[in-house]
Amino acid sequence: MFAIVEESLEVGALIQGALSPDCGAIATFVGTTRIDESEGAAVEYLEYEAYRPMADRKLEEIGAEIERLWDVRHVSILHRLGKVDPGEASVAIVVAAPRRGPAFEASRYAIERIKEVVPIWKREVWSDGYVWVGSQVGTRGLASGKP
Amino acid sequence: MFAIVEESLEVGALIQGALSPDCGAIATFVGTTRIDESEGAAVEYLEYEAYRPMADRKLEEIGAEIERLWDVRHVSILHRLGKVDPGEASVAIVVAAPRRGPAFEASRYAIERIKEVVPIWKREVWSDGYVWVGSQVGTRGLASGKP
Amino acid sequence: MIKVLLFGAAADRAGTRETELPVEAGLTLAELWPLIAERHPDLAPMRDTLAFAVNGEYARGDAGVSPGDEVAVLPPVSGG
Amino acid sequence: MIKVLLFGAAADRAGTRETELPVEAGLTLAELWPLIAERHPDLAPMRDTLAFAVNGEYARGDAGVSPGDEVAVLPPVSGG
Repeated sequence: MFAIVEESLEVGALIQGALSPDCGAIATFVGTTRIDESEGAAVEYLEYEAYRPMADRKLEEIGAEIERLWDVRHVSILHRLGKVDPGEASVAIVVAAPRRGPAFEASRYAIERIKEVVPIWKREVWSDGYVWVGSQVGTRGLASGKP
Repeated sequence: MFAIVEESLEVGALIQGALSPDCGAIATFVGTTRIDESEGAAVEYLEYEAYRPMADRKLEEIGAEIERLWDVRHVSILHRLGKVDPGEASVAIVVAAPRRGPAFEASRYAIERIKEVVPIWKREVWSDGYVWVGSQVGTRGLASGKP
Repeated sequence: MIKVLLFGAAADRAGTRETELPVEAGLTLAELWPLIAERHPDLAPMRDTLAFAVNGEYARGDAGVSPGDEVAVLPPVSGG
Repeated sequence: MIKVLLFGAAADRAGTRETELPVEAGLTLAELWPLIAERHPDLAPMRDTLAFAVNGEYARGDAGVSPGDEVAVLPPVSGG
Protein backbone atom coordinates (compact mmCIF):
# COMPACT_ATOMS: atom_id res chain seq x y z
CA MET A 1 0.00 0.00 0.00
CA PHE A 2 1.30 3.44 -0.96
CA ALA A 3 -0.65 6.40 0.29
CA ILE A 4 -0.49 10.03 1.28
CA VAL A 5 -2.95 10.57 4.09
CA GLU A 6 -4.31 13.31 6.33
CA GLU A 7 -4.93 11.20 9.40
CA SER A 8 -2.44 9.76 11.90
CA LEU A 9 -0.48 6.67 10.85
CA GLU A 10 -1.47 3.31 12.34
CA VAL A 11 1.91 1.59 12.21
CA GLY A 12 0.81 -1.46 14.18
CA ALA A 13 -1.93 -2.21 11.68
CA LEU A 14 0.51 -1.72 8.82
CA ILE A 15 2.91 -4.28 10.32
CA GLN A 16 0.02 -6.64 11.05
CA GLY A 17 -0.90 -6.46 7.37
CA ALA A 18 2.66 -7.36 6.37
CA LEU A 19 2.86 -10.59 8.42
CA SER A 20 3.03 -13.52 6.07
CA PRO A 21 4.11 -17.16 6.37
CA ASP A 22 6.47 -16.79 3.39
CA CYS A 23 8.47 -14.05 5.16
CA GLY A 24 10.85 -14.22 8.10
CA ALA A 25 11.61 -10.52 8.56
CA ILE A 26 9.77 -7.21 8.68
CA ALA A 27 11.80 -4.01 8.82
CA THR A 28 9.92 -0.84 9.64
CA PHE A 29 10.95 2.78 9.62
CA VAL A 30 8.90 5.52 11.23
CA GLY A 31 9.88 9.17 10.82
CA THR A 32 8.62 11.38 13.63
CA THR A 33 8.47 15.08 14.36
CA ARG A 34 11.43 16.05 16.48
CA ILE A 35 11.33 19.19 18.59
CA ASP A 36 14.34 21.18 17.51
CA GLU A 37 15.46 24.13 19.60
CA SER A 38 17.73 27.07 18.84
CA GLU A 39 18.24 30.55 20.20
CA GLY A 40 15.42 30.28 22.71
CA ALA A 41 12.85 29.18 20.13
CA ALA A 42 11.43 25.68 19.51
CA VAL A 43 9.60 23.78 16.77
CA GLU A 44 5.89 23.70 17.63
CA TYR A 45 4.74 21.46 14.78
CA LEU A 46 5.44 20.49 11.18
CA GLU A 47 3.20 21.02 8.19
CA TYR A 48 3.53 18.91 5.05
CA GLU A 49 2.27 19.59 1.54
CA ALA A 50 2.56 17.44 -1.59
CA TYR A 51 2.26 17.72 -5.34
CA ARG A 52 -0.37 15.14 -6.03
CA PRO A 53 -0.86 12.84 -7.83
CA MET A 54 2.86 12.96 -8.73
CA ALA A 55 3.84 12.25 -5.10
CA ASP A 56 1.54 9.20 -4.93
CA ARG A 57 3.08 7.89 -8.14
CA LYS A 58 6.63 8.44 -6.88
CA LEU A 59 5.88 6.38 -3.77
CA GLU A 60 4.66 3.56 -5.98
CA GLU A 61 7.78 3.85 -8.13
CA ILE A 62 9.97 3.49 -5.03
CA GLY A 63 8.03 0.33 -4.18
CA ALA A 64 8.64 -1.00 -7.68
CA GLU A 65 12.36 -0.15 -7.49
CA ILE A 66 12.61 -2.07 -4.22
CA GLU A 67 10.92 -5.12 -5.70
CA ARG A 68 13.41 -5.05 -8.57
CA LEU A 69 16.43 -4.66 -6.28
CA TRP A 70 15.64 -7.12 -3.45
CA ASP A 71 13.69 -10.26 -2.72
CA VAL A 72 10.87 -8.66 -0.77
CA ARG A 73 7.22 -9.70 -0.66
CA HIS A 74 5.49 -6.66 0.77
CA VAL A 75 6.20 -2.93 0.80
CA SER A 76 3.96 -0.28 2.38
CA ILE A 77 4.69 3.42 2.53
CA LEU A 78 2.38 5.93 4.19
CA HIS A 79 3.14 9.66 4.39
CA ARG A 80 1.20 12.26 6.34
CA LEU A 81 -0.02 15.57 4.93
CA GLY A 82 -0.93 18.69 6.87
CA LYS A 83 -0.09 19.39 10.49
CA VAL A 84 2.00 16.84 12.42
CA ASP A 85 2.59 17.43 16.12
CA PRO A 86 5.85 16.67 17.95
CA GLY A 87 6.28 12.96 18.62
CA GLU A 88 3.82 12.00 15.90
CA ALA A 89 4.72 9.88 12.86
CA SER A 90 5.02 11.67 9.51
CA VAL A 91 6.11 8.65 7.45
CA ALA A 92 5.91 4.88 7.93
CA ILE A 93 7.70 2.29 5.80
CA VAL A 94 7.10 -1.44 6.23
CA VAL A 95 9.02 -4.07 4.24
CA ALA A 96 8.50 -7.82 4.64
CA ALA A 97 11.00 -10.25 3.11
CA PRO A 98 11.99 -13.89 3.46
CA ARG A 99 15.40 -12.81 4.86
CA ARG A 100 16.34 -9.92 7.13
CA GLY A 101 19.19 -8.45 5.06
CA PRO A 102 16.95 -7.38 2.17
CA ALA A 103 14.27 -6.15 4.58
CA PHE A 104 16.74 -3.83 6.35
CA GLU A 105 18.34 -2.59 3.14
CA ALA A 106 15.05 -1.95 1.39
CA SER A 107 13.54 0.01 4.29
CA ARG A 108 16.60 2.24 4.44
CA TYR A 109 16.52 2.70 0.67
CA ALA A 110 12.86 3.70 0.82
CA ILE A 111 13.37 6.60 3.24
CA GLU A 112 16.46 7.85 1.38
CA ARG A 113 14.57 7.81 -1.94
CA ILE A 114 11.55 9.54 -0.40
CA LYS A 115 13.83 12.36 0.69
CA GLU A 116 15.33 12.56 -2.81
CA VAL A 117 12.44 12.28 -5.24
CA VAL A 118 8.97 12.48 -3.72
CA PRO A 119 7.47 15.98 -4.16
CA ILE A 120 6.56 16.59 -0.53
CA TRP A 121 7.60 19.66 1.44
CA LYS A 122 7.89 20.28 5.14
CA ARG A 123 7.42 23.58 6.89
CA GLU A 124 8.72 23.83 10.46
CA VAL A 125 6.53 26.12 12.50
CA TRP A 126 8.62 27.56 15.32
CA SER A 127 7.57 29.70 18.24
CA ASP A 128 9.17 32.67 16.40
CA GLY A 129 8.23 32.04 12.78
CA TYR A 130 8.35 29.30 10.15
CA VAL A 131 10.89 27.89 7.74
CA TRP A 132 10.57 25.69 4.67
CA VAL A 133 13.05 22.88 5.30
CA GLY A 134 15.59 22.52 2.49
CA SER A 135 14.90 25.98 1.04
CA GLN A 136 15.61 27.98 4.20
CA VAL A 137 12.80 30.31 3.14
CA GLY A 138 10.48 31.60 5.84
CA THR A 139 9.80 34.22 8.46
CA ARG A 140 12.35 33.26 11.12
CA GLY A 141 15.28 35.67 11.59
CA LEU A 142 17.83 33.14 10.37
CA ALA A 143 15.77 32.00 7.43
CA SER A 144 14.65 35.27 5.93
CA GLY A 145 17.81 35.76 3.86
CA LYS A 146 18.27 34.65 0.30
CA PRO A 147 17.92 30.90 -0.24
CA MET B 1 11.94 -2.66 27.83
CA PHE B 2 13.65 -6.03 27.52
CA ALA B 3 11.52 -9.08 28.03
CA ILE B 4 11.05 -12.72 27.15
CA VAL B 5 7.34 -13.41 26.98
CA GLU B 6 4.88 -16.22 26.35
CA GLU B 7 2.15 -14.18 24.70
CA SER B 8 2.05 -12.69 21.20
CA LEU B 9 4.03 -9.51 20.58
CA GLU B 10 2.16 -6.21 20.32
CA VAL B 11 4.53 -4.37 18.00
CA GLY B 12 2.21 -1.40 17.46
CA ALA B 13 2.09 -0.70 21.19
CA LEU B 14 5.86 -1.07 21.39
CA ILE B 15 6.33 1.57 18.67
CA GLN B 16 3.72 3.80 20.29
CA GLY B 17 5.75 3.63 23.50
CA ALA B 18 8.90 4.70 21.64
CA LEU B 19 7.43 7.88 20.12
CA SER B 20 9.13 10.86 21.69
CA PRO B 21 9.53 14.54 20.75
CA ASP B 22 13.32 14.30 21.10
CA CYS B 23 13.55 11.60 18.39
CA GLY B 24 13.05 11.83 14.64
CA ALA B 25 13.38 8.16 13.72
CA ILE B 26 12.15 4.78 14.91
CA ALA B 27 13.58 1.66 13.29
CA THR B 28 11.80 -1.60 14.03
CA PHE B 29 12.66 -5.19 13.24
CA VAL B 30 10.20 -8.03 13.57
CA GLY B 31 11.32 -11.62 13.09
CA THR B 32 8.51 -13.92 12.02
CA THR B 33 8.01 -17.65 11.55
CA ARG B 34 8.56 -18.52 7.93
CA ILE B 35 7.09 -21.71 6.51
CA ASP B 36 10.02 -23.57 5.05
CA GLU B 37 9.41 -26.51 2.75
CA SER B 38 11.64 -29.35 1.59
CA GLU B 39 11.16 -32.85 0.24
CA GLY B 40 7.40 -32.71 0.54
CA ALA B 41 7.43 -31.65 4.20
CA ALA B 42 6.74 -28.23 5.69
CA VAL B 43 7.39 -26.35 8.94
CA GLU B 44 4.21 -26.41 11.02
CA TYR B 45 5.38 -24.17 13.87
CA LEU B 46 8.41 -23.11 15.86
CA GLU B 47 9.06 -23.66 19.53
CA TYR B 48 11.45 -21.49 21.51
CA GLU B 49 13.14 -22.16 24.82
CA ALA B 50 15.50 -19.96 26.83
CA TYR B 51 18.03 -20.19 29.64
CA ARG B 52 16.58 -17.70 32.07
CA PRO B 53 17.48 -15.39 33.69
CA MET B 54 20.69 -15.36 31.62
CA ALA B 55 18.74 -14.67 28.43
CA ASP B 56 16.92 -11.70 30.00
CA ARG B 57 20.24 -10.27 31.15
CA LYS B 58 21.82 -10.72 27.71
CA LEU B 59 18.96 -8.75 26.12
CA GLU B 60 19.61 -5.93 28.58
CA GLU B 61 23.33 -6.08 27.81
CA ILE B 62 22.58 -5.67 24.09
CA GLY B 63 20.51 -2.61 24.95
CA ALA B 64 23.42 -1.19 26.96
CA GLU B 65 25.87 -1.92 24.12
CA ILE B 66 23.62 -0.03 21.71
CA GLU B 67 23.40 2.98 24.00
CA ARG B 68 27.20 3.05 24.20
CA LEU B 69 27.65 2.74 20.42
CA TRP B 70 24.97 5.10 19.07
CA ASP B 71 22.97 8.16 20.03
CA VAL B 72 19.67 6.42 20.68
CA ARG B 73 17.04 7.34 23.26
CA HIS B 74 14.92 4.20 23.46
CA VAL B 75 15.54 0.49 22.85
CA SER B 76 12.95 -2.26 23.35
CA ILE B 77 13.47 -5.94 22.65
CA LEU B 78 10.78 -8.56 23.13
CA HIS B 79 11.31 -12.26 22.39
CA ARG B 80 8.66 -14.97 22.41
CA LEU B 81 8.95 -18.30 24.20
CA GLY B 82 7.04 -21.48 23.46
CA LYS B 83 5.05 -22.21 20.33
CA VAL B 84 4.99 -19.62 17.54
CA ASP B 85 2.76 -20.25 14.53
CA PRO B 86 3.67 -19.39 10.91
CA GLY B 87 3.35 -15.68 10.20
CA GLU B 88 3.57 -14.76 13.89
CA ALA B 89 6.30 -12.58 15.38
CA SER B 90 8.99 -14.27 17.46
CA VAL B 91 11.11 -11.19 18.13
CA ALA B 92 10.49 -7.44 18.01
CA ILE B 93 13.16 -4.75 18.25
CA VAL B 94 12.30 -1.05 18.43
CA VAL B 95 14.96 1.68 18.47
CA ALA B 96 14.18 5.40 18.62
CA ALA B 97 16.90 7.96 17.92
CA PRO B 98 17.21 11.62 17.04
CA ARG B 99 18.58 10.66 13.59
CA ARG B 100 17.71 7.78 11.28
CA GLY B 101 21.24 6.44 10.63
CA PRO B 102 21.82 5.34 14.23
CA ALA B 103 18.26 3.95 14.47
CA PHE B 104 18.79 1.70 11.44
CA GLU B 105 22.26 0.58 12.48
CA ALA B 106 21.25 -0.16 16.06
CA SER B 107 18.19 -2.23 15.11
CA ARG B 108 20.30 -4.33 12.76
CA TYR B 109 22.97 -4.73 15.42
CA ALA B 110 20.37 -5.88 17.94
CA ILE B 111 19.10 -8.80 15.86
CA GLU B 112 22.62 -9.90 14.90
CA ARG B 113 23.70 -9.87 18.56
CA ILE B 114 20.57 -11.73 19.65
CA LYS B 115 21.47 -14.48 17.20
CA GLU B 116 25.04 -14.58 18.55
CA VAL B 117 24.79 -14.37 22.32
CA VAL B 118 21.29 -14.73 23.77
CA PRO B 119 20.71 -18.26 25.10
CA ILE B 120 17.48 -18.96 23.23
CA TRP B 121 16.91 -22.04 21.07
CA LYS B 122 14.47 -22.71 18.29
CA ARG B 123 12.98 -26.05 17.37
CA GLU B 124 11.34 -26.32 13.95
CA VAL B 125 8.44 -28.72 14.08
CA TRP B 126 7.91 -30.14 10.59
CA SER B 127 5.17 -32.35 9.30
CA ASP B 128 7.71 -35.22 9.36
CA GLY B 129 9.63 -34.57 12.57
CA TYR B 130 11.51 -31.79 14.34
CA VAL B 131 14.95 -30.26 14.20
CA TRP B 132 16.87 -28.00 16.61
CA VAL B 133 18.01 -25.12 14.42
CA GLY B 134 21.79 -24.62 14.56
CA SER B 135 22.48 -28.06 16.01
CA GLN B 136 20.79 -30.11 13.28
CA VAL B 137 19.66 -32.51 16.00
CA GLY B 138 16.17 -33.94 15.77
CA THR B 139 13.90 -36.62 14.41
CA ARG B 140 13.71 -35.59 10.75
CA GLY B 141 15.45 -37.90 8.29
CA LEU B 142 17.99 -35.27 7.33
CA ALA B 143 18.64 -34.15 10.87
CA SER B 144 19.11 -37.44 12.69
CA GLY B 145 22.82 -37.75 11.83
CA LYS B 146 25.67 -36.60 13.99
CA PRO B 147 25.62 -32.87 14.76
CA MET C 1 -2.00 28.79 -21.85
CA ILE C 2 0.38 26.83 -19.62
CA LYS C 3 -0.69 26.14 -16.05
CA VAL C 4 2.11 26.70 -13.53
CA LEU C 5 1.84 25.15 -10.05
CA LEU C 6 4.06 26.34 -7.23
CA PHE C 7 4.89 24.45 -4.03
CA GLY C 8 6.49 24.97 -0.66
CA ALA C 9 8.98 27.82 -0.49
CA ALA C 10 8.29 28.68 -4.15
CA ALA C 11 4.58 29.22 -3.49
CA ASP C 12 5.58 31.22 -0.43
CA ARG C 13 7.91 33.49 -2.42
CA ALA C 14 5.53 33.86 -5.36
CA GLY C 15 2.58 34.57 -3.08
CA THR C 16 0.45 32.13 -5.08
CA ARG C 17 0.15 28.39 -5.63
CA GLU C 18 -1.03 28.51 -9.23
CA THR C 19 -0.73 30.82 -12.20
CA GLU C 20 -1.30 30.69 -15.95
CA LEU C 21 1.07 31.92 -18.62
CA PRO C 22 -0.31 32.92 -22.05
CA VAL C 23 2.09 30.83 -24.11
CA GLU C 24 0.86 30.19 -27.65
CA ALA C 25 3.56 27.94 -29.17
CA GLY C 26 5.86 25.21 -27.85
CA LEU C 27 9.03 26.25 -26.05
CA THR C 28 11.51 24.67 -23.62
CA LEU C 29 11.37 24.76 -19.83
CA ALA C 30 14.54 26.90 -19.92
CA GLU C 31 12.71 29.37 -22.13
CA LEU C 32 9.64 29.31 -19.90
CA TRP C 33 11.55 30.20 -16.72
CA PRO C 34 12.12 33.92 -17.56
CA LEU C 35 8.37 34.31 -18.06
CA ILE C 36 7.69 32.78 -14.65
CA ALA C 37 10.41 34.86 -12.97
CA GLU C 38 9.13 38.04 -14.63
CA ARG C 39 5.64 37.42 -13.29
CA HIS C 40 7.01 36.50 -9.80
CA PRO C 41 10.31 38.35 -9.27
CA ASP C 42 10.78 37.03 -5.73
CA LEU C 43 11.25 33.56 -7.23
CA ALA C 44 14.30 34.59 -9.22
CA PRO C 45 16.88 34.12 -6.43
CA MET C 46 15.65 30.51 -5.91
CA ARG C 47 16.40 29.47 -9.49
CA ASP C 48 19.41 27.28 -8.75
CA THR C 49 17.57 25.30 -6.08
CA LEU C 50 14.48 24.54 -8.16
CA ALA C 51 13.46 21.44 -10.07
CA PHE C 52 10.60 21.29 -12.54
CA ALA C 53 7.98 18.80 -13.55
CA VAL C 54 5.98 18.75 -16.77
CA ASN C 55 2.66 16.97 -16.53
CA GLY C 56 3.63 15.27 -13.30
CA GLU C 57 7.13 14.03 -14.18
CA TYR C 58 10.53 15.55 -13.53
CA ALA C 59 11.86 17.36 -16.61
CA ARG C 60 15.10 19.13 -17.55
CA GLY C 61 15.57 22.57 -19.05
CA ASP C 62 15.58 21.25 -22.60
CA ALA C 63 12.20 19.57 -22.17
CA GLY C 64 9.47 20.99 -24.40
CA VAL C 65 6.32 22.55 -23.00
CA SER C 66 3.23 23.38 -25.00
CA PRO C 67 -0.09 25.09 -24.41
CA GLY C 68 -2.24 22.89 -22.17
CA ASP C 69 0.71 21.46 -20.23
CA GLU C 70 0.98 21.61 -16.45
CA VAL C 71 4.37 22.81 -15.21
CA ALA C 72 5.26 22.44 -11.53
CA VAL C 73 7.92 24.53 -9.78
CA LEU C 74 9.52 22.29 -7.16
CA PRO C 75 11.82 23.50 -4.38
CA PRO C 76 14.14 20.91 -2.81
CA VAL C 77 11.84 18.17 -1.54
CA SER C 78 11.80 17.61 2.22
CA GLY C 79 9.45 14.72 2.92
CA GLY C 80 10.05 12.06 5.52
CA MET D 1 27.38 -31.13 44.01
CA ILE D 2 27.34 -29.11 40.78
CA LYS D 3 24.01 -28.53 39.09
CA VAL D 4 24.16 -29.02 35.31
CA LEU D 5 21.41 -27.53 33.12
CA LEU D 6 20.95 -28.68 29.54
CA PHE D 7 19.16 -26.83 26.75
CA GLY D 8 17.84 -27.35 23.25
CA ALA D 9 19.56 -30.10 21.30
CA ALA D 10 21.74 -30.93 24.32
CA ALA D 11 18.71 -31.62 26.53
CA ASP D 12 17.28 -33.64 23.66
CA ARG D 13 20.42 -35.79 23.33
CA ALA D 14 20.89 -36.20 27.08
CA GLY D 15 17.24 -37.03 27.62
CA THR D 16 17.11 -34.64 30.56
CA ARG D 17 17.15 -30.90 31.23
CA GLU D 18 18.93 -31.02 34.56
CA THR D 19 21.36 -33.26 36.37
CA GLU D 20 23.68 -33.11 39.38
CA LEU D 21 27.30 -34.18 39.53
CA PRO D 22 28.84 -35.17 42.86
CA VAL D 23 31.92 -32.96 42.62
CA GLU D 24 33.60 -32.31 45.96
CA ALA D 25 36.48 -29.94 45.11
CA GLY D 26 37.05 -27.17 42.58
CA LEU D 27 37.96 -28.12 39.01
CA THR D 28 37.87 -26.48 35.57
CA LEU D 29 35.05 -26.65 33.04
CA ALA D 30 37.37 -28.67 30.80
CA GLU D 31 37.81 -31.19 33.62
CA LEU D 32 34.05 -31.27 34.28
CA TRP D 33 33.12 -32.13 30.70
CA PRO D 34 34.25 -35.82 30.78
CA LEU D 35 32.04 -36.33 33.84
CA ILE D 36 29.04 -34.89 31.99
CA ALA D 37 29.80 -36.89 28.84
CA GLU D 38 30.22 -40.08 30.86
CA ARG D 39 26.80 -39.58 32.44
CA HIS D 40 25.22 -38.71 29.04
CA PRO D 41 27.20 -40.44 26.28
CA ASP D 42 24.92 -39.15 23.50
CA LEU D 43 26.19 -35.66 24.25
CA ALA D 44 29.79 -36.54 23.42
CA PRO D 45 29.55 -36.02 19.63
CA MET D 46 28.17 -32.48 20.21
CA ARG D 47 31.23 -31.35 22.17
CA ASP D 48 32.71 -29.05 19.53
CA THR D 49 29.44 -27.17 19.02
CA LEU D 50 28.76 -26.50 22.71
CA ALA D 51 29.32 -23.41 24.80
CA PHE D 52 29.12 -23.33 28.60
CA ALA D 53 27.94 -20.91 31.22
CA VAL D 54 28.87 -20.89 34.89
CA ASN D 55 26.32 -19.23 37.15
CA GLY D 56 24.60 -17.54 34.21
CA GLU D 57 27.61 -16.16 32.34
CA TYR D 58 29.56 -17.59 29.40
CA ALA D 59 32.76 -19.29 30.56
CA ARG D 60 35.76 -20.91 28.86
CA GLY D 61 37.29 -24.30 29.51
CA ASP D 62 39.82 -22.93 31.98
CA ALA D 63 37.10 -21.39 34.16
CA GLY D 64 36.86 -22.86 37.63
CA VAL D 65 33.73 -24.56 38.92
CA SER D 66 33.06 -25.46 42.54
CA PRO D 67 30.40 -27.30 44.48
CA GLY D 68 27.21 -25.22 44.51
CA ASP D 69 27.81 -23.72 41.05
CA GLU D 70 25.29 -23.93 38.23
CA VAL D 71 26.79 -25.04 34.91
CA ALA D 72 24.74 -24.70 31.72
CA VAL D 73 25.40 -26.71 28.55
CA LEU D 74 24.53 -24.45 25.61
CA PRO D 75 24.17 -25.64 22.01
CA PRO D 76 24.55 -22.97 19.29
CA VAL D 77 21.93 -20.33 20.10
CA SER D 78 19.18 -19.85 17.53
CA GLY D 79 16.94 -17.08 18.79
CA GLY D 80 15.38 -14.43 16.60
